[in-house]
Amino acid sequence: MLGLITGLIVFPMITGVLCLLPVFQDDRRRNLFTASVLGLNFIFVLLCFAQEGSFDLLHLSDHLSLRFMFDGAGRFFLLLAGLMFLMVGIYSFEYMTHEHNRPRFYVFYLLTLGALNGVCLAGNYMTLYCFFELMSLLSMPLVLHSQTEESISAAKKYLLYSVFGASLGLGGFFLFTVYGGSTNFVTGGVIANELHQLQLSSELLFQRNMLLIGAFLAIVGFGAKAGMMPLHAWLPTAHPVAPACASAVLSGVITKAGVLAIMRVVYFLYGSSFLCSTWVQYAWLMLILITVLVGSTLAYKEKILKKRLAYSSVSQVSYILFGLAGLNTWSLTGALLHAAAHSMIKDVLFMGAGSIIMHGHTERADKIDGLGLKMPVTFACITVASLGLIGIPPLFGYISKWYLCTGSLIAHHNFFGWLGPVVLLISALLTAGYLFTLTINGYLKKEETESDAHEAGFLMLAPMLILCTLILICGLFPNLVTQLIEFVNTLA
Amino acid sequence: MIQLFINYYETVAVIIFSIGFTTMLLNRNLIKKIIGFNFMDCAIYLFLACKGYVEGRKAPIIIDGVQSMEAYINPVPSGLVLTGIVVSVSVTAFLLALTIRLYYRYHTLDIEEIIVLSKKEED
Amino acid sequence: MNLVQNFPFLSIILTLSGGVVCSVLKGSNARKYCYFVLTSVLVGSLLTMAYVLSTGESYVYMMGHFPAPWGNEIRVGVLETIMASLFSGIMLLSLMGGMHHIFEDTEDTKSNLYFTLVSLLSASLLALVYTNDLFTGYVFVEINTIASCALVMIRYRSGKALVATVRYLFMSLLGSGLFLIGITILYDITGHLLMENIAQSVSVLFQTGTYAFPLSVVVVLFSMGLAIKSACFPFHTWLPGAHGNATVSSSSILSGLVLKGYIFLLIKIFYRVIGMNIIFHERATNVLFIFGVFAMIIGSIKAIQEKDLKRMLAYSSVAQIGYIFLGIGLGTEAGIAAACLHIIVHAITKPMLFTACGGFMDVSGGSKKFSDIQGAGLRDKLSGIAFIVGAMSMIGIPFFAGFISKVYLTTAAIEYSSIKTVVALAALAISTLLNACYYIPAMLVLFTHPKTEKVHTHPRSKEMSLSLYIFIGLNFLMGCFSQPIVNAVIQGIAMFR
Amino acid sequence: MKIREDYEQVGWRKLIHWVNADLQEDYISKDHVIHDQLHLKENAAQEKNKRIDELKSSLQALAKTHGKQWYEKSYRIFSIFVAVAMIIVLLGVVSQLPSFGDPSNPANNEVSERYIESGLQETGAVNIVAGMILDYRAFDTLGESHVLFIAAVSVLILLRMDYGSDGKLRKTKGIRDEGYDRMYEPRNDLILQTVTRLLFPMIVLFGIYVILNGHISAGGGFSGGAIVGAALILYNNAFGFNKTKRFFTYNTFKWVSFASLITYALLKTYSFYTGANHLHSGIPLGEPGAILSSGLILPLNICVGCVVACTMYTFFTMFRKGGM
Amino acid sequence: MNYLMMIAIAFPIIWGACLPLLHYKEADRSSRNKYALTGTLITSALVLLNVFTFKSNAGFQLIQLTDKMSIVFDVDALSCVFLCLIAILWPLAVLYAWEYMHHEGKENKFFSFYLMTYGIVIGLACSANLITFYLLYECLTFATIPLVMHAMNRRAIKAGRKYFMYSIAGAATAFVGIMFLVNYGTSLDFIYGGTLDLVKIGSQQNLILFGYILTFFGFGVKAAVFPFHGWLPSAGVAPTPVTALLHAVAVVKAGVFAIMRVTYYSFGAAFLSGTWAQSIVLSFACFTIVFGSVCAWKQQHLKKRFAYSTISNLSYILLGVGMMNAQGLCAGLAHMLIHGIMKICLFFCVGVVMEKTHREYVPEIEGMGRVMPITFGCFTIGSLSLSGIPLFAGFISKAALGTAAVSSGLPLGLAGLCALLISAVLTAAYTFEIVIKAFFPSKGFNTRHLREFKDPSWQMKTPLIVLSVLMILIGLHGTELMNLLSKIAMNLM
Repeated sequence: MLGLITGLIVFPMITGVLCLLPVFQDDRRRNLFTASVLGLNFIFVLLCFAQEGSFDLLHLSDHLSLRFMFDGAGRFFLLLAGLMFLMVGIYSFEYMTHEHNRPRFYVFYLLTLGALNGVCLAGNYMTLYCFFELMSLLSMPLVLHSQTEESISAAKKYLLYSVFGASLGLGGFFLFTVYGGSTNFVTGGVIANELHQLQLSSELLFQRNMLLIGAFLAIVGFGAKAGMMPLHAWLPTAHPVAPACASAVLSGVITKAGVLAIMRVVYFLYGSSFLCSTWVQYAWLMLILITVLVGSTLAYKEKILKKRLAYSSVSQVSYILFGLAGLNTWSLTGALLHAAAHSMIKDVLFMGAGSIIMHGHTERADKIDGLGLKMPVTFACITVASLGLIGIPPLFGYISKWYLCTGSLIAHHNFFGWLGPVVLLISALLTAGYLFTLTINGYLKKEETESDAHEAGFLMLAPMLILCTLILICGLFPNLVTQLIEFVNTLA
Repeated sequence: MIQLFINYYETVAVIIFSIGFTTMLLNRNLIKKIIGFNFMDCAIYLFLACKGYVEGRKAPIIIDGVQSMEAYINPVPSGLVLTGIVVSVSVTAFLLALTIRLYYRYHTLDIEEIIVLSKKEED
Repeated sequence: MNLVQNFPFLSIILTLSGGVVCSVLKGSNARKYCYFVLTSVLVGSLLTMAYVLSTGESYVYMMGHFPAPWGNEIRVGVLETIMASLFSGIMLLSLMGGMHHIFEDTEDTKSNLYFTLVSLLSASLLALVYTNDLFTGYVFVEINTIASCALVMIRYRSGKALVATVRYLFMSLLGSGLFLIGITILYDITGHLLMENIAQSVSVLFQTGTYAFPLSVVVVLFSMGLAIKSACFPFHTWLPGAHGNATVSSSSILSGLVLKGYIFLLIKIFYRVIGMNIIFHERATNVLFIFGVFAMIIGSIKAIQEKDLKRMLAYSSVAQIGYIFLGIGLGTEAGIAAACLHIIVHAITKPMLFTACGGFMDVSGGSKKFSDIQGAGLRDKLSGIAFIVGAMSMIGIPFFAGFISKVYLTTAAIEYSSIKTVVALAALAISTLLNACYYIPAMLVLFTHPKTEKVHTHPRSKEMSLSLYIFIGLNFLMGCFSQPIVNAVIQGIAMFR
Repeated sequence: MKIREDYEQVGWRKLIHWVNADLQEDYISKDHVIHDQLHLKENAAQEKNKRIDELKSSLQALAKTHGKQWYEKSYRIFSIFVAVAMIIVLLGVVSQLPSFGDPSNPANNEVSERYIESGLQETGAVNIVAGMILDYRAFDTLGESHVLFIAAVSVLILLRMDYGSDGKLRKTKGIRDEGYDRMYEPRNDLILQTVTRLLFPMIVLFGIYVILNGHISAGGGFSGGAIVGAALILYNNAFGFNKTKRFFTYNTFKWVSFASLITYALLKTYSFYTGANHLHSGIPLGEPGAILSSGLILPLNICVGCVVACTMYTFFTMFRKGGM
Repeated sequence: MNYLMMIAIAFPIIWGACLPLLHYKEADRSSRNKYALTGTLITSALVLLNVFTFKSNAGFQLIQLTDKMSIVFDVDALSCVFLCLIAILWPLAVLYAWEYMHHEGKENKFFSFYLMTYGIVIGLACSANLITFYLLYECLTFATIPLVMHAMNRRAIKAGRKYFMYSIAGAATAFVGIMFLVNYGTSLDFIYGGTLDLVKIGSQQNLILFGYILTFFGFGVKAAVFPFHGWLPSAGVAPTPVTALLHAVAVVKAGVFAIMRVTYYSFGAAFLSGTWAQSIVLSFACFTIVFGSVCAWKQQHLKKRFAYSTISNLSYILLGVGMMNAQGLCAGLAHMLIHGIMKICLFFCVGVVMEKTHREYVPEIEGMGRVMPITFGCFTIGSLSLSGIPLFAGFISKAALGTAAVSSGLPLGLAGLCALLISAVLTAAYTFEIVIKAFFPSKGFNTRHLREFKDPSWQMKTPLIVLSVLMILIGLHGTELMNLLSKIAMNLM
């Protein structure tokens, strides 16, 4: 058990630091080294599928300790993260050629991977909070990599938003330790198992209210990372300035860490039965629906390509949260499916955007007319990904949306039951609006100015193609993924 | 009110006392202040002297062996007045000496002016 | 009658005749004789104090063959002997402290007259402390007034001293005028001049309610008269000029002792003649309390604005008198004990500050301005240390004398527990801060190196160093081992009735 | 380029930018430009303070002169108010005091009764007041004569012309030289001199008579001394300082007052000491009415007489010339 | 044992006093530095010996002032915590001061007062009753004045005077508060649970609470509570060892220690909990926390920024103390210790920057991270710990404070929690702003004029490294520390 933990968390961190050594100044040798590390990490992820159980690594103080746990949710997100980091890693070898001080990028790239693995494996609230903070700290240099004025201030803003979110989470942690008891994650929720009589008795009303406030704080806090409404403002500023591979990882995987954190808190601490049909759930649902709408409308209006994708990931991640907020098995499976789908699709889209910027020499969405002819493969992948995202049946996106809608209709929390699917459909239309324009402009429009745009290199195209095929496969045979997440019915 | 007319000595003494007190306070001229002081003291001694007087009795010098209480007035106030007068004399002498000294130096008797001159003189 | 019991009377006669003897002696012989007189009075009072403490109750000394209401009488208790020994001791030390200044300021032919004034002044102070008869009190108040005005006037070469003397004399005469008319009215309604008899008849009058209005007017006259003489707040305008421009030893004696003599007489009249319950009924203590609070605040504020070290110390005396009147204003026994304690503490500290100021004037060309005495503390180390000790004790830092009296004042205020407590506590806190506001900058000026190097005009005389050492010793003694003195004062107050 | 103060303002605007989610630019700084900007700002602030101080001092000067007139008027009104208030209060007191001349006043109690009834026996003095001030309440009178003495001393300090230790006259500002006193009056005025030659012995004799008979009839040391003093002053006026210097100089004053006061004190100490310690003081009272009667009162009267006479004369000479 | 304690107090004062007498000249600076360091090390050894062999109520009476008041010294559990803090940090500060004071001048005066302050602070920690405490509290002000006014230029004297006026005003108000205890308390000694005799108080409960509030704001001046915090930023003008040690550790912690003593050992937490006095204390603490952080974020001068951060962190401790229960006290003690270490490390880094590059303003330290890696490395660790990131010391005390605040159940407790969180974010803001600016200079930034700056000599580096390691160690192994402190807070030691 300890070996796997070191392998997953400590190994990427150490190798990350090693990248600074002079021996890795040469690009080729360093790319090989990072590729091997990412591969190893993916193998470790596969290994830990055989593991089960949890243990305490270190006792910080009487009720604070570093605890790690291997369970279904953790494994699922580990796999997701490992896969995405590998793909984007390969993509970045070629993309980073036109960026400066590359070793520093890869140092923080691997460190972030280590922290992310830590978040997935966290066994209690404190460890989750610790790695959550480390991840936001280590991913901040990725954002300010280009070191322009905007990137530095965007990085500062990103850092402060996530630290504020984390501190709200810490507030939730304090409330929980005082009123809830031990913060170790237990499937089905600590409160739900031990203190079920809480919902009934009146004189414990004060304690119940405190716990509800704690839950809401944690949700809004960790929601910051997932781009939920009140603290979403950092995403549209941070992603455009970061290099494409960084923003791919950021919106594709690190937002999913936020989702995981909320899932841990809601399902493994409080328990869905405790939070079901309380004001916390309704407020949460309201926030999600607003984010979905706002995200897609802003994305529709946005001209800069990367900013548009950033807004779209704001709204798509709220889809996943909508599933979490449903508090029943159906919507939970929908959420996890959509998490997988969205990370794959968003990575493809960002990689496509990266290659357009690098080889198409344009950042704006309205200036890519006719590029499709020059860069056919990139635009093909983009079209496949956008179709998946909108939810066209054969692709992966459709199944998750279907689960989400059915889950919310079944649970029908008063008027949210029907309002949720309506909002999802409207935003799906908007998504179509802002994604199809890319493919249409790319392919059908003629290019006014003669530009020396050319197709991206093999290293950039390979990961996009692999991911597109994955989207297709999962779309066709969804039960591959649902087997991975059958731990869900133990939770809700 | 009638009592005021019965003790008319004390009334007069008190009025002179207040006038003396205020001239001493009010006036800017040193000599007038000293006069005010003497007013005040004489008024007090008048007040004190008439305290001892008893109707129809004579001064307390024993004449032909008569030593009964009813024959003579109360000797204590007159003793005190005697002491008081000497005090006023000596204080007035001291005040006048000071006034002469100040006049030689500042050639004015107005205390406010003297103060201003002494402040200017020093810096 | 034990021999020791005669010492108080003998000390008064000795000092009186000492004055007369000094007038005929030469300057330096007069100095020696005056030292002899003061030391013998000090030793006498200490012995009497020991005797009275041993017997534990005060005794009455009949002057002449006839008992009290007819002849004169002095009453000797623990508190009186403490005050007597304090006054004579501090007088001796102040004289030693400012000796070479006296000979510089006065003419050669007239320096012996200075010692006449000093011994007569000490005689009047002793008489004020011991007397048990109001009119004797008035006579010695008059001696005190003339002697203290003469002490200020001794530097008649400087115009400012003359002006200050005139203003001081006129204000004092106003005070004694009111005091005398108070005695007369009191004599008229009670028929007695002796304190015990007056007390009995006043209590009878108070019960029956006859002469109620004259009685309250008498109380007002006494308190206003003695307040004017002891420079209480509204009537303090003469004090800075007088104490600021007198010679060093005169200002020490004036601010250390003369003001306290009158306050002690006021305490005696309030406590013994009229009785605290009547005073309480007459609200006189509230008036004094308010005057005290104002004195503390405004005295310190004026001291902050002063540019001249001596005038600053004079204004600080106004503030300290405010502390004492605050103690009396509380009206309780603890309040009066705290007031007496503060009398002792201020008598120890202020003369030391004035002597130190004299030392600074020596080393900075005789000027008192802050601009001239910069760095004087470094040039004359002992005066510097004395000034620091004095300042610390005035601010009320533990280990120094000031702290003890502040402690007892505050506890007295807290025990009183009415609106007065809050006002008293606020006043104490604010005035401590204000004290710091003018003592600390003064110390900063004294201890920063001056721009131009000052000529060292006068090697410090041995007498002055001795007096400064004794003063500092006294301050620490009072600061650290004050318990016996405090017990004696409380016992004295209890016996004072 | 933004200097530090702008940067601070930007800091707050950052808060607002976060709401609408876009932040154009941040602080741009090149190496040392900020450093001197900050110090520039500091000394600008110093100049401003200096100007404020000048303004304030001129304002105070203006207020002072204006304040003077206002102070004058208010002082006058205030003192009239004090006078009226005092009169009203004291009249109120007088109206409640025991009535004048009424035998049953509290003052006529056992104290004055003993003075009158047994005064003759105890002090031997026919004049009870003299007996009271020189025997019963002798301590007051002791203090009394010292008040006179201290007044004389202070007048001496103030007005006496200062002779340096080498005997030469030290010129002090304002005190005129010896001859000035005769500027306006004729010297050796014949009428005055002849009248003085006749009257001087009479007055001195009368003065001595009053002093000696102090305990028998009205009078006593103080009044007798005043008369002798007046005689001396008359003599000086008539014959000038050179003549009076023959028998009365500063030394005589010094030693006469010293001798009389010391004897006074010694006599009284003896009588107080014996009284306090209940010893029998063997001073004969003599039979009342005779000159040598009533124990110590006679010698005390003589001493007081001498002191008063010398002091009166000294006052006159000091005011007249500042020297004997 | 009690003689040992007396030696520990007297030794540094004598050692410091006779330093100027040895007339070290400019040339043999190293021998004077060694002299000072040996003195400090011996004292620290004595203090630690004292702490580990202490058995309480073996008091040592120096002088009997009056019947109720006497100067008594006695080491008890609470003073051990404070003693350990100063015993560890003082030698580091002296070592740091070796090189720093080289360009400040007047080192004799500096080191002598530095050592004397050490003795006085030890005395303060071990004083057994309120009067000794008040006396040493005043001496502390006097001993620190020359240190604050070290540079003797106009600004230093102004700052010194301001500091002095604030302290004297605070001491005066505290004195008045103490007098309530003299009158209404059974004795002035520090006994856990307070020494008020409730019989005598009877109805005047509000008067006593008024007294407590006076004492709180009196000692609060030194603990930089909101209305009286003015002196701390302006005292930044003093040399860094002074600001680091005194205004981050000794003087301000003395203020907080005083409030702990008064609240738990004189007035008694039981008497105060639930009263309006407690709500005043808590509301002021919460406001100062937020106020301090906001001012720090807005402030551009490096030292002033961390001075404001000290103001807000001190109110963290006051928040813990204000809970009036053992858990609150334990959290307060933890934060006192940990904040002392964090803040002194940050001040040292700022000191190195100011001494080496003579730059004082935040915008001017662009790109220095690469040139001075060790300094800014320790600075990053310090800032991480200050903003309460887990695995660093700051998180432990923040967690303890948070749980204490919430578990007290008071509405103000929750307000305290919000203040804690907001100030954590603001701390992150103003510390990481410096870290980002140092390590990631903006694109067009030329680093030619930074070439001549480099890391300081070993004397300055060792304290930094030692402190950073200490922070990480406590961060990882906080359990024993927290158990020890909670036992002390429950008065079981």
